[in-house]
Amino acid sequence: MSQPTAVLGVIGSDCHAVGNKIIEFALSQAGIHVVNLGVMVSQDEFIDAAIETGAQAILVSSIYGHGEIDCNGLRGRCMERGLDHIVLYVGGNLVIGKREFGEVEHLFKEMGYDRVFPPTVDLSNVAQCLKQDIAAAA
Amino acid sequence: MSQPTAVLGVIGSDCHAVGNKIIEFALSQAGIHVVNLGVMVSQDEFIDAAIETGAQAILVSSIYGHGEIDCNGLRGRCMERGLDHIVLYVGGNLVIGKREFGEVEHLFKEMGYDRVFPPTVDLSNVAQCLKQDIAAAA
Amino acid sequence: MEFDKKLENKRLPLDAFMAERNEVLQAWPTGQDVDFEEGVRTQQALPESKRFSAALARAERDGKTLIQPRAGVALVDEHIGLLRYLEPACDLLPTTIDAYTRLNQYDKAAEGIERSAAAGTSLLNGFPAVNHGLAECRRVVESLKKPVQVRHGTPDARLLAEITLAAGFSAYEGGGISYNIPYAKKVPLERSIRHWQYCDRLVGLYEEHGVRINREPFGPLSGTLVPPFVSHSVAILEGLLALEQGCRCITLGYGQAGNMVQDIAAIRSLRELGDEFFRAAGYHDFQLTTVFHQWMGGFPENESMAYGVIGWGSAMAALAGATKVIVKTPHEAAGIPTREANKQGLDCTAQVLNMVREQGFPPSPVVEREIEIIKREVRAVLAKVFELGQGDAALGAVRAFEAGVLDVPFAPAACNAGKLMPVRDNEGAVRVFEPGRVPLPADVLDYHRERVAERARAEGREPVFQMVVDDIYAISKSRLIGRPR
Amino acid sequence: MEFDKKLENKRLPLDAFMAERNEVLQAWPTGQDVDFEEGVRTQQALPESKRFSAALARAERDGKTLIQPRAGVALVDEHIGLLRYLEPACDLLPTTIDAYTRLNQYDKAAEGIERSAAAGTSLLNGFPAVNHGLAECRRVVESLKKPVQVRHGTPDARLLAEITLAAGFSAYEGGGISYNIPYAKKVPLERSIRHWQYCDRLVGLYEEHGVRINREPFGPLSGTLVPPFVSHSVAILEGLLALEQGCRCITLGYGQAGNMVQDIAAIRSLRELGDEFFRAAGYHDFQLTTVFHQWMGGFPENESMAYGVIGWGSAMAALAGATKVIVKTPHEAAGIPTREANKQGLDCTAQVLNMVREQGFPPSPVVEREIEIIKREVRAVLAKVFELGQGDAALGAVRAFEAGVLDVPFAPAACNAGKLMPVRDNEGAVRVFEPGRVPLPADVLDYHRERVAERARAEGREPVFQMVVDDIYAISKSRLIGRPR
Ligand code: B12
Ligand code: B12
Repeated sequence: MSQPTAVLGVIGSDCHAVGNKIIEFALSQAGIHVVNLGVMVSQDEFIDAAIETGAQAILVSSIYGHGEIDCNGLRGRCMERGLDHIVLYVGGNLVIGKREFGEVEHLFKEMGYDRVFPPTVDLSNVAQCLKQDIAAAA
Repeated sequence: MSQPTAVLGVIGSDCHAVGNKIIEFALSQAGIHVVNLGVMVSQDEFIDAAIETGAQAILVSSIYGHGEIDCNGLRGRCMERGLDHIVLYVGGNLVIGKREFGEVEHLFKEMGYDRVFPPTVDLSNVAQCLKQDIAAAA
Repeated sequence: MEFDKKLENKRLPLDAFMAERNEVLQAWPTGQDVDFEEGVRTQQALPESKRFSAALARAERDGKTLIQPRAGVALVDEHIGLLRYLEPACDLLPTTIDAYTRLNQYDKAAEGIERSAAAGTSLLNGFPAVNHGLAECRRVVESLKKPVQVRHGTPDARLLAEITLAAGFSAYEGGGISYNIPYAKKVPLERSIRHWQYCDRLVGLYEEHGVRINREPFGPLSGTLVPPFVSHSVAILEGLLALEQGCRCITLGYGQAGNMVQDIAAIRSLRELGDEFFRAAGYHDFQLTTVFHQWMGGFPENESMAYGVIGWGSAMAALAGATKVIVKTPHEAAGIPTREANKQGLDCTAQVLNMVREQGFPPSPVVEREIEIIKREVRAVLAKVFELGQGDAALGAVRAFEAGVLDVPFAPAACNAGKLMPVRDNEGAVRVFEPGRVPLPADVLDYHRERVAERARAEGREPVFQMVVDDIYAISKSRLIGRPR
Repeated sequence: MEFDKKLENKRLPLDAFMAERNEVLQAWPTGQDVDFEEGVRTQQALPESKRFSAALARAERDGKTLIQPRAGVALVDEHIGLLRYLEPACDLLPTTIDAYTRLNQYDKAAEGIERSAAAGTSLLNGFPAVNHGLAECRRVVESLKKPVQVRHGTPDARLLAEITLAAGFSAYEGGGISYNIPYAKKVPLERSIRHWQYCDRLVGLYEEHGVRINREPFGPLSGTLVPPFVSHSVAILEGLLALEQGCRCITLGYGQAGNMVQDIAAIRSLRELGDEFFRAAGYHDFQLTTVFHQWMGGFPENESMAYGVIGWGSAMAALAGATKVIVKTPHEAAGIPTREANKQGLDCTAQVLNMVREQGFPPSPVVEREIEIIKREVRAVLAKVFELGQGDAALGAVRAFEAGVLDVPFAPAACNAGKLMPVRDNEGAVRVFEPGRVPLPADVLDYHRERVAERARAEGREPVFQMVVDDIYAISKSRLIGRPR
């Protein structure tokens, strides 16, 4: 199989740049081709980049707390734009305040994300999952 | 009314001496005659001293956590020895562990203590109460 | 609107300011309610106890470090409730603005307000002051007994300033550099500096009407391994820009690095450098104070460990002699704190400050050396900035970022070079491992390299990016230095 | 039993020790199970990872400060559960003994065990090791992976030592002075010293059989405004007494005062003085380490504030370079901590240690001066002790307490003069305000008085007992120094 490609970015009006740079570094090291859009990325920018680069996955970060608002609807727009099987991950400090991760995971899975990650996730595990999920979706 | 007299001490096998010295200082300053037995005082020593000095009150400290065991039965013994109207106060870290003060207060009132104090009590208030309670009991 | 004239560090002429002001106040309907004269009266009616500048002056005089939280929620009554809850546990109050408002997305903020009202809990990460408008903002100030500051991260904060200052907020955080580089992606630096000249000019106008508003450049920048000289250079430039517009009460800020000697040297050098540069530029009549931010990078998730970070930061704020300290909470790693968690951070901080406050940090040649190094770094960088700007601080700042002379690590802004790479040395001080195009004196750079090499030797590995990554995670993983395991 | 011979600091002869031992083991039925040879085998079978002395040696080598909690409950399985819960969060484990056992009231301890079993929760303030006996104590050690120490406060700790050391505990806290003066009321000092010579001789016997048991005099004494020289003098005397009986692994302790300079100087001087006095007495083959106790006086009730106290203490332990730190918990002011609260104290401490550990405290003349003062104080006091004892440390200690030459503030023991009155100076260091009959050098005493007078001037009041009372409450009321309000 050729090198998997993933689009990466921090959604909405979120300026948190540090985690983004580290995710790019870690996934690249794990052999994933990362198209990094950086911070403050709109839903359409994610989709445009995925179409343009033929990415098999979109990795959304939301750190600043507006995740509930910003992340909603991305799965639907992906479908509309023909990205029927694209793998969607989301991670970060997804909601306002300290909440049970189980609840948060449920909320974002309902929105159509395949996997939901807390800030403390180990990125080498993420790379593993991503390769498997991409292979499974293909 | 003549100067009220109170017997003071730390009950049981308890060695905590600092609070005891401060209570003596504070109550004396407030005009109470304090007979201080210091630390490691048995129930009988409290009663003996009260009888000997004609004290109107016994102030029991328990700091080290064995208060539930050590303080039990003092009211009964006072009655047996003829101290029918003596004012009984107890204060300190009365039980093992951090517990709702309301609960602790109830427990020690059930044992026959007239007033129950947490470690954070303001000693000038205690002096006030003590004078009133002694006057009321007379 | 774009500007006719080239950017320069010169006081905005009143007529141009007034013309611009009309536009600013039309950007969102709530702008219409703002009346400057009324704002001055509101400010003048504030009791001394609610004036930020007065509280800072008192603290300086008494050698006290004041405590300030961050706090802001979507709805006004909830926001007032939150601040009232925190008020007894702190000296200075904040109003932290939400991220939509920071980017002038008032329509999205409106949506956030609605959804928050419906959900019965704040779905915004701050208080959308512009949407709530003048009267509601005034209600916030009126409901409180202590001075309140606007804390945000807004490249174009003109309307926000108009509304909140007219409402009686007596301190305003930010600056054209510090609220762009870490907070924005595509805002040109000329533009944010120019917009902040407006804010500073507004504060200057209040000053001219007898109302002192405190101005605080945002010290910590990206909050992540920022070497002191980088943030000091930015802070001093923003101080100069503010002074030129007539601001007189300046608080320079710094985010804790974690190494004691470096942090103490940083606050001391910041104060002395501020004084030095402001006077050299011809300003003499100013009130200068400092603020120490408890660790601004990633926190440990374990709340007891977070308390450890907060405690250590509090001790440094007191030992360094900062005028105020901005406090983190045990919820930091997780999300916006509950009011209870917020108060917990304040209580922990107060205890440490109260235990440390009266203790002087004993004189030490090691601290003196660190102060000297920071001063030489800042002087070298700022000399180049002025050279590039042909003597002009505003122009110099823009050109220095273009040239990579000013360079903030891990910042999202496109106008930031991102070539400078910091890393901790063997004692945890933040050093420069790759200077990019930042013009540090050769011997100072050698010193940095030697300190980093010492650590590299101790760890038996090269100072590559993995070491930086390890340092970024370190504190959240209960370490100061990201050693290999 | 009383002793035929006059007390002296001489190794107990084996036959006398053995005769006494028969009596000791009969004091409570569980004593019968103890067999020394089997104890040696149990100890020898311990893996390196469970040996206290080995952990201390490693820490010294690596410049690390180890973390140890206090913990003990009434029932064995609950106690094991508690220690297992804490084990991952600390380096060294304790078994804190209940107060009845400490006073050899094994019948009361038995009642406490019964009532605890009935109540389903511990009604004792520690683990009654003697009542549980050898096999159960061994089960405790066997259930754990890290070294375990007995921590108590027992004037006559002979039977406790026999049982716990035979069970595999590899460290034993206490001493004839430090476990009498703060912990007892009417126990003559001769007697407790003599009983501790027994404990030390037992440890010495293990040492002679190739088993190193760590011995730790209890540093903090009454935990309340104890000037460093007072606790240092006691610690060094107990070190000398232990060495004479054949102990070789000594940890000298100190309880945090709260002033940074004084605390750092205290740990440094303690180590150096220990070395100085032990060598001067002719001992050369010993392993010396230090322990720093986080604030041992009254804590704030507010848990966040307690975290502040814990954090500041942790920082001092690391900066002072103590070999280990004994940790408090956010429940300190209230009562015996839950296991969760106990772990919270450890986590907070670990975070601070890990952030501070690699930082050296910068050299400073002020710290050096404080070290010199403490050294001169201790030398003056111990010179007088030896003079009174005609060269004998044991006899000297007894006579020095009689004479008020050794004097511990706020101690309950009748044999303690209680004339020395400490108070904080204007920076929070603990100074002597009324020396009683403690023979400090005149210029040192002047120094103390001048520092106290400086504070008195700052507060506009005389240094009377109210000032001391204010200092006792200060930390629990969120201050280091008890200023008038
Ligand atoms: C540094 C920082 C800042 C810096 C950011 C500088 C910059 N441009 O990068 C500054 C000071 C500018 C800042 C600003 C703000 N911040 Co901030 N900030 C932090 C802080 C302290 C550390 C973030 C960080 O860099 N961590 C280190 C990196 C390595 O970790 P990370 O960001 O979590 O990313 C990792 C994981 O989340 C995960 N991950 C992330 N995304 C994804 C996606 C996938 C698919 C996967 C698998 C994994 C994954 O992997 C990443 C790498 O390990 C956090 C709190 C914390 N974590 O301790 C708050 C925090 C994120 N900030 C917060 C907020 C609210 C703000 C502000 C809105 C101000 C405010 N109201 O307080 C503004 C943002 C304005 C805006 N427009 O975005 C909140 C978010 C609250 C919430 N979610 O409830 C936090 C949690 C603090 C708090 N407790 O209140 N912040
Ligand atoms: C200093 C101290 C010690 C010193 C005591 C030195 C001495 N001889 O005095 C040392 C280190 C020796 C010590 C030993 C022990 N201690 Co201790 N100690 C403390 C500590 C830190 C401070 C106590 C103090 O001096 N406070 C200052 C004074 C001014 O306050 P106070 O004692 O509370 O007294 C005031 C009030 O309680 C009140 N008050 C008290 N009695 C009364 C009575 C009346 C009528 C009224 C109105 C008011 C009143 O007024 C006093 C003056 O303001 C406390 C925890 C804390 N408070 O932070 C633990 C603490 C009291 N100790 C505790 C324990 C368990 C012990 C030990 C058993 C060891 C162990 N297992 O940990 C041994 C005791 C052995 C024995 N035989 O008694 C526990 C008690 C636990 C519980 N109740 O659940 C505490 C709470 C710590 C804890 N959280 O575990 N201790």
